[in-house]
Amino acid sequence: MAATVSTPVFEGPIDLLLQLVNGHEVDVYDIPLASVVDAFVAEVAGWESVDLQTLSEFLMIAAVLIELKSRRLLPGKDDGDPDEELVGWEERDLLLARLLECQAYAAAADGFAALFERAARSVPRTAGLDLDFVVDAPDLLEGVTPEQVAGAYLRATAERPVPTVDLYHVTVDTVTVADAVTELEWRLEGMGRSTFRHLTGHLTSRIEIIVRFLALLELCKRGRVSLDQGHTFGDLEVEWVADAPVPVSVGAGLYDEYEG
Amino acid sequence: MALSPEARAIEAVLIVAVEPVTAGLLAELLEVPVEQVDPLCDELARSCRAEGRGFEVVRIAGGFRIQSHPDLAPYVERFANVGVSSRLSAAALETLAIVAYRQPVSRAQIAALRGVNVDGVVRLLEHRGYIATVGRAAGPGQASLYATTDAFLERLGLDRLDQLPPVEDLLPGPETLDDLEEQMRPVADG
Amino acid sequence: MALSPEARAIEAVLIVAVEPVTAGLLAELLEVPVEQVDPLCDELARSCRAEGRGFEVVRIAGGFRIQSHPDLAPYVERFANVGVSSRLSAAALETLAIVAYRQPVSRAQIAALRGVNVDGVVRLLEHRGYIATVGRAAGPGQASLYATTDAFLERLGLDRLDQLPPVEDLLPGPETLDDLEEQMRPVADG
Repeated sequence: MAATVSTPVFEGPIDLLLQLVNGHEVDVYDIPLASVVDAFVAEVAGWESVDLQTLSEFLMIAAVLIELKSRRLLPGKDDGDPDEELVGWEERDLLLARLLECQAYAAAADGFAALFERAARSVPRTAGLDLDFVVDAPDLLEGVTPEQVAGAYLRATAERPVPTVDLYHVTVDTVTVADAVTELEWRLEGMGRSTFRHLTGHLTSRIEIIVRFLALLELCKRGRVSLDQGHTFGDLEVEWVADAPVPVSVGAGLYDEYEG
Repeated sequence: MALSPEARAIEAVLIVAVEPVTAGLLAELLEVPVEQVDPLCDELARSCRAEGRGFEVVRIAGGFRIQSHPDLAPYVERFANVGVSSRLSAAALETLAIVAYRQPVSRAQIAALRGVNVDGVVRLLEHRGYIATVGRAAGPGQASLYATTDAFLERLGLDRLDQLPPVEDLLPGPETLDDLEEQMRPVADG
Repeated sequence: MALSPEARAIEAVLIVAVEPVTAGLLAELLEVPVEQVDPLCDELARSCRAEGRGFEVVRIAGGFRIQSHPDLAPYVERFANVGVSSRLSAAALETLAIVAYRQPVSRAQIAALRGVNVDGVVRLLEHRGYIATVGRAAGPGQASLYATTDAFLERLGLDRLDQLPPVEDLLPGPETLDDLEEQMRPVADG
């Protein structure tokens, strides 16, 4: 990323700053966020045109820095059961999770570049069969239709992708709280009581678990379930409230959506 | 030490092959049990190393092939068309990494991760033959799902996908992660 | 006895080359006087015989090349007949399609379109009788021009070339339609 910032303890590209913070080489405590933002704004002011990519990356990194800093400034808690940590997870934290994931893929991309580079040093033998050999192999065009030939031509000649106008902004692959509410209503009605751990035991992704948690809170708010936690970081006990009022219909738009 | 007749035969077949040849096919051609193919190819590869040949026998994309020795890249470069023009951008490489690790994956899922529209990049990768659609997602819209191809493995010089480092290893160092986790632990009692 | 560095380099070049390589070109690549190429190729050929490799280095019209050892012809033949593949690779089909729609066309033109070296694929298609040279391009080099054959039409069940689907009709390609579909999908399924 092109954007650079300057603070009393750091000067350079903003993503490097985040790496240094992550790697403990710079304490987030010592970074005045205001000066980071000021420096960035000053830089943006100098731009001839708006670079959306850089802007959004800056926002993401700034958000993560704020998050880290606010955590650091508050008195910490530790030795919790890993499962219970989820209880405090919120959307902001998902941002960091996603950033970490992106960092992993960026590292993988570097690895790919190195592999490409290395593999390119060796060239495969492709000379093929000496034409003296008598071949009565099955017809290689068996089953190939003229349409497939045309398709292959288009694939081969589609040199550059045609730019298209982006009409969608919301991904299809969302886990919605609404869906989770419906699912949990259905399951809890049959079970009567359960625990959060039990309800989410089959889930593998963090986001799915978080969405179930938000759905439970929603159900609690609506009086459909009662929640109880025996002790700090203990398993969350969930009880279905059988005589609760008839639920209002669950519709889209009432809940936040989370990208998986 | 002279090559065994079977290793010679494998070498002859690989010399005329235009893409990696599977162990199963080699076994069929040589009329030997498939378990014997791996040791024979090992023998072949070892003998190439021992004699300091100008080529090597490698296992790639689920098969065996002969390729020039990497040491000799400067000499073979002009015969190969793998130069700068085909180098992928950072964006394309990252998208490729996402497909490799999350396959099968839809364009929307990639876009959600990368935070930008990836249509052009996905099409470029598809056009290069590194990724291909392998099906459609359930649910409305039935988005195309993408996976990496054998050509991807070949170009990366890999035999199987699981030779890629696990994604966990690519996350920032363990200390960093532990520490991040600590910083992010909920402060409230939940 | 280990190969000399020059013989190794020649071996690597011959492994990668699709056509015979002239002594002049080898001399140029190795930066040695052309008189040294013959002895080096002799050294290489001798070492292949001594080690009982599955291939040989031969001098044929126009230069040197590596080919499978005649002893092993039965395996190579079986591979060619059973193995090679019972269908065209995607790369070969695309090359064939380019010849079909752009004929007459030179190898260099096809390579420019596909972005990769297509020598092996063109040879395969020519060898299988799906394409044939129909003349030479004007201008320096006078590259061979390729066109599809009657056998090609026959295999596709066509009488004439103009019965191939017009490619304009296929635009926008299926992928593009997918895109549109995907972009017009309802916003959320919640």
